[in-house]
Amino acid sequence: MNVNLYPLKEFKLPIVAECINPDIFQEKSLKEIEALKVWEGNKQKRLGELFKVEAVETSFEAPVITIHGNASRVRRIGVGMKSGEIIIKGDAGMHLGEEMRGGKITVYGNVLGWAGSMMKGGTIEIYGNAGDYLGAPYRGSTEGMKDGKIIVHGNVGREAGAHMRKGIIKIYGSAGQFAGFRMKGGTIYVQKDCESRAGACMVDGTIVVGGHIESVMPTFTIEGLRKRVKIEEGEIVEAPFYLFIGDLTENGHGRLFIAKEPNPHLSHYEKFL
Amino acid sequence: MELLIRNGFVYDPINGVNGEKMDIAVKDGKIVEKVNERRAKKIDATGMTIMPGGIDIHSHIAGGKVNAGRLLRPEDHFKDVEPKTAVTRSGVGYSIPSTFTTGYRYARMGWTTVMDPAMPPLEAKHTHEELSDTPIIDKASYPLLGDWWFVLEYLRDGKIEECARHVAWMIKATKGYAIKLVNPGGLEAWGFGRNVESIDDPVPYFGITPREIIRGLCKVNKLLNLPHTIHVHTNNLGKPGNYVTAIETMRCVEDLAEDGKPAIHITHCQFCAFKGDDWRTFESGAEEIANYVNAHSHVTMDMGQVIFTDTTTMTADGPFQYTLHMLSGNKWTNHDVETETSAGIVPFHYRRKSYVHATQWSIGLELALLIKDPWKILMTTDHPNGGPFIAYPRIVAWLMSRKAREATLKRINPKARSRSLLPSIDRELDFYEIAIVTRAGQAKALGLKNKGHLGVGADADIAIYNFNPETMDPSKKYKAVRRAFKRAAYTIKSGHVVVKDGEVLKHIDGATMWVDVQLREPCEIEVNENMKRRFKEYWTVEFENYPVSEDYLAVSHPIPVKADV
Amino acid sequence: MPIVKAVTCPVCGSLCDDIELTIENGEIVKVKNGCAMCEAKFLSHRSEHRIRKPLIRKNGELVKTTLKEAVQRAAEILAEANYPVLYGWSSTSCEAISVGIELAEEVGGVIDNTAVVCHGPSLLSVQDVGIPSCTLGQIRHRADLIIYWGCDPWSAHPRHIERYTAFSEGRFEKSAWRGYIAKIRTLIGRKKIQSTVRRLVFKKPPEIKAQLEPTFVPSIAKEGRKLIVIDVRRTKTAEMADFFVRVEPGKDYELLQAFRALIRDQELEVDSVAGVPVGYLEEVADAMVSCDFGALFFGLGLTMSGAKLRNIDAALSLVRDLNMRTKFVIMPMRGHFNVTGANTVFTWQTGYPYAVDFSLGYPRYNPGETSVVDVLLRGESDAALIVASDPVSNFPRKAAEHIAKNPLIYIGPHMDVTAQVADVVIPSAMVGVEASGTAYRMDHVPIPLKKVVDPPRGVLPDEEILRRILTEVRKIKREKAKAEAA
Amino acid sequence: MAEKPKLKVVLLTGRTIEQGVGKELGKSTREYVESVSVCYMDPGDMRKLGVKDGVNVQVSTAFGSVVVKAKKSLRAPHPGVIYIPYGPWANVVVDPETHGIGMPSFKGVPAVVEPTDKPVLGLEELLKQQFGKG
Repeated sequence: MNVNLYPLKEFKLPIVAECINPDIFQEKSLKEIEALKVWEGNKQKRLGELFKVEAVETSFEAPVITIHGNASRVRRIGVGMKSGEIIIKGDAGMHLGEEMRGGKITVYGNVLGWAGSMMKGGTIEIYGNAGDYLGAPYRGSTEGMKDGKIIVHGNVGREAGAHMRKGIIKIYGSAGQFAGFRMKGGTIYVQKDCESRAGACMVDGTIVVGGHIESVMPTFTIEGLRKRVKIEEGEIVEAPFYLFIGDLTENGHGRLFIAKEPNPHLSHYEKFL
Repeated sequence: MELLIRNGFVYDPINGVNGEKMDIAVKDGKIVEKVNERRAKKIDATGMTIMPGGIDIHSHIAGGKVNAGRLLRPEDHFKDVEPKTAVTRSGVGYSIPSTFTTGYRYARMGWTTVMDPAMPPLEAKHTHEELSDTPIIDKASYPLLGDWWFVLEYLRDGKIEECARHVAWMIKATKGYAIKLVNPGGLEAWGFGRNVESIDDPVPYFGITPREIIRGLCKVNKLLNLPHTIHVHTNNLGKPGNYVTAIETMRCVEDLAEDGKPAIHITHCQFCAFKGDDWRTFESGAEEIANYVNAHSHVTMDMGQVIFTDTTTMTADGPFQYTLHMLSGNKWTNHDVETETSAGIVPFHYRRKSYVHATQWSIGLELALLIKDPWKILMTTDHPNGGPFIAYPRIVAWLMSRKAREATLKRINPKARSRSLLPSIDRELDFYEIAIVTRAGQAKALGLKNKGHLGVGADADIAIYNFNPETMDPSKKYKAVRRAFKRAAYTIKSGHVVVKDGEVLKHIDGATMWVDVQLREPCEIEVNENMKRRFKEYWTVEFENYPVSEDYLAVSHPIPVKADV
Repeated sequence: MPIVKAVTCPVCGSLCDDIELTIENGEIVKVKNGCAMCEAKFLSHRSEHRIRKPLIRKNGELVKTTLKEAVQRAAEILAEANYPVLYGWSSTSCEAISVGIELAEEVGGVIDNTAVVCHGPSLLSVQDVGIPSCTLGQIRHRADLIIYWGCDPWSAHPRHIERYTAFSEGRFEKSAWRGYIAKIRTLIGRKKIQSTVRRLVFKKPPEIKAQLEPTFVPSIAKEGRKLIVIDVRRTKTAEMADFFVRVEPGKDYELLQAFRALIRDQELEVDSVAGVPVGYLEEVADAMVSCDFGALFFGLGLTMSGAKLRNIDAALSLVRDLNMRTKFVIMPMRGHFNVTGANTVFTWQTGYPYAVDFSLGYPRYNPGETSVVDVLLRGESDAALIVASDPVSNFPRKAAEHIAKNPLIYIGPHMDVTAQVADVVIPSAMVGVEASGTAYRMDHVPIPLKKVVDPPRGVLPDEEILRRILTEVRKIKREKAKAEAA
Repeated sequence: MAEKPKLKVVLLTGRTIEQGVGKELGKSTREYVESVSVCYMDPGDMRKLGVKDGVNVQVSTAFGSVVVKAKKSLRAPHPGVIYIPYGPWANVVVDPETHGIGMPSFKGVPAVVEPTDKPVLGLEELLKQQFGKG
């Protein structure tokens, strides 16, 4: 059974709706789904009080949940989901797909902070922009993204992929400061520009910046020039890249590829090659 | 209010009651001979186990260090939450629960008295503010005095009586309960990033050794007639080979013991029962410690049992915590307190598959089982250092059941398993002995006269567990033991039924106990004049802003003690 | 005239507790030992700008009302709210904060303290790295190297240097005051000569550029305590220092990370970092590793600019790393006198130091999500209670706008900016002057606050006002539950 | 009329001792208002703009625009950096973005300074203008 959700109003208060999750919807009747508990501000409500819930019988095993409309106030959609699919035709709120293990989430709008936080598997694809802390762990935790894939077609905020261990984050727009902060493994690709401090305190892993970067941390050392960089199977960027290694402060050996052409201000590093 | 608990199997070791079926009567918060049967509220405890409320001699539940630990670890709390109910406040849990949650969780297990073992005197108000916010349970705290400049200076100059008078002042000023020593001398050295290596290694700039501090404060303790002995966290804690230091520490006060009475409490002994030269050759020193303790009567100790889980280590032993930070690479908080002490905090995960951690787990149980007299070795996890206190039901099961130990042994590091002494130990504690290591022995070691037993006149702090010792064998049904201790059928605190079937029914305040030391001659003014003069030199607060006034204690329970000085 | 001694000054996080007040006819007439801010605060209790009567907004105007009505209205606003914010708390007592948290829990609101816009980022980084720190006396007794980074204690914590650091007298380290006096004398002399030369010879102002790019690196080597200041401007504190490093605005993170690399004996492939020649950095790095006990104090210059919380991450990591070489501690320069206390009480009751959201019935914490400025910027809250703070004068306009738009309750002693746009205004006693309580110094030492004079007639302490609101809220909720049941 | 000169700068906000004393005296005191409706500038920058000590300038950022009094900085040289003490005037022009951590950007906001004939608003006028309340 597939489920369509239509917001019944423009939400003003924060909505916490962990129940919007294919694993939870599975094998539930329409009535049961409508009765699922959500929070609107400090009041507990039923899902059916906030959304018009529509069920479509299908032959597929794993359900597809589609939200039609603006869900930018709706937090924790798809938290911990293991299978199935969520499609959001509009914006989505914070903590989308946090600790997700499998399945797919697609958003045809913008997403606020902590999307894919502490993700362990599955795919999140965002056609708009994503907020801060994309794929990053909860406060105080070092449990970064362990696996899975996040694709953002717009821009992202600060600290994308912080503490990342495995998996891939592809950003086809620009990234804010501290992309790949304290990263330990995996790959972050920023196709366009990147604010400064990319890879700060990284220990291992790969960051690729295809556009302009304000500056490279002084605690990175230049390793060489590369003609191309492989992002993942089937995606290779053919362009000259500087390769930096760091972060020295953490005795790290992370790889930071910076496209040469958009960054003439880094040419002084070439004297070390 | 009157209460009659009927027909349970009662374990009350202080009064020699061993599983007898009897009724217990409660009136106005005390155990009484009998109550008016018609008027009294009745609890049917048929087929249940009854013990005095649990006591914890060493559990870090309040104060600057604990709170710095809470602050450090949002990732520890965010998945373990306690929503507000009609009667309880909300909070967060796991290894360093918020204050309300701490009180409720102890009560749910049937524990009613908890001693916070490390209070930096300068920050004593903080400890008491938190204790006052810790509901249900009674509590007290031990001021850290082993590195206090006054103590170091007086003991160096051989002025024991002078030292005793200042300690007396300090215990009153901080509303403390016992003298706590942590890595004596080492914390002062840590002020400049150093440590002491043995009990005879001089403290930099002070011309005194840890041995002299331990002996000196042991004498002071005796002069003041404090209810508990000195409470010692040994030098070299957490280092391979340190069982030698632990034995030397116990030995150095042998001659100060009187009539077979305890003179020293070695706390979380598991952490100072390490044999070997380094982490590679690391092994258990439990047997050596147990042999010593079995042959001597001047020592009590507690386990400091390790649990395989993620927890937060915290002690006043700043240099040890730094070592742990370097070993684990985990985040590290340090907080040194001027003229007094230090503290360190490091999150830590004890893993079954780690040789060292698994051996530590074994050491704690070996100590508890090899030391023959249960009055000498009390159950603790040194919460949260060995693991959070909510693991007590599991430890009770390990102590009562060989089968439970084997089940865990099977899953630990193979090298640790093969070297563990546990497979060679058949001993299984019975409920009587469990009542000693979790209640009666704790009360006796602490000198708490009205707690840890169910005799007439005792505080009506009672735990009722849904386990029938007549029909069930704890050795086999260890999981049922665990369940019973996890959620007490009833917890009664000061005569109030506060927990039923593991649910908190009532939020009441517990009392804060402190020792009101009364010196033979009222020479307090002299002490104060002396203090005032040195106050400006030593501390950065004014003399009159230093002491904890009684209104910081939600319920103040002073225990008057007459000193011999 | 009665003199009250050992009074704690309720202004900044230094919490000096040696103030002597002279009281005459129930008023403070003289303040001894305090700084200019301390004096201003103690003398302001009789200021004409005090609020003396509760106010309530009717037809767009604030009009006088009774305390009972104001409390009732405040309780109604909070009880009806679906997502209220309760903000402030850093300039009141721990006892009042405690009641505030209970109230927030009862009404399912977001409670936040002013740390969020001062050292909140520091706390976030402490949660990632930890913090090697100590009490201030430890620094007084032992520190031979003191660094102030992105803070200007001379302006914000005027007695900090004299009481706790470079100019204090400790057991193992002596005050550097005399050396400073000598230095100032020569400096003044040199300045006089320079300005005379300028006036007589050049008749034009000197080239600034020359001062910005010195060709040689002065040495810090000296006996006794050393004071280093790192800032974007040459502050008053910087003028006192033995060594001043001027960092480009927003580039502190690079500088901190460069120090971390240098103290690990790693080489940098750049000539300068954040506008500072590497030679300068090496000089400071040498001083750091060669001291016996170093102390790094940092302020909002680090938390508010550039990398924000990650500046602190780097500073904490730097100090942590330095402990491999020597003893080193670090401490945030906390602004409000009890912001540390607010963090402390929040933490023991809820597990988290600020930005706690009770809307789901238990504490949740995620600054950026549950922090007050963000809640306001997203326009989520539907009511606000402000205690002992003035967000309308401290928050960016857009955030302040949302507070002003919704029902707003203000509790405080003065007619602050927030009070002027509030809907319910309840005057309160000045904590530490007219009401007692407890506050925590920036190093977490709890110090009692004294009540030295009476508040204006009918004016209650925050704690009592909050308790009355809480009681009223519970009454409203009980009645509502009864009505619903019926 | 000739185009008035403009200067691109970085705006910092922060504490000053005057603001500290002012806030303790009370937010509606003259001392407070005068201590926070000012903008400390590098003397070189002031010459470039042709403004003298005590003259009104308009500070504009992507978030708003406010008129304050220019003051010669005692902490100079800091060319290209202006400093407005914390307060309602500074708030009009600071960057509210918190970058997901709760802390707005109070320091290091790109700004433009220019001389102006407009007056510095009083506190009440400013509140009316910004919030329509007060």
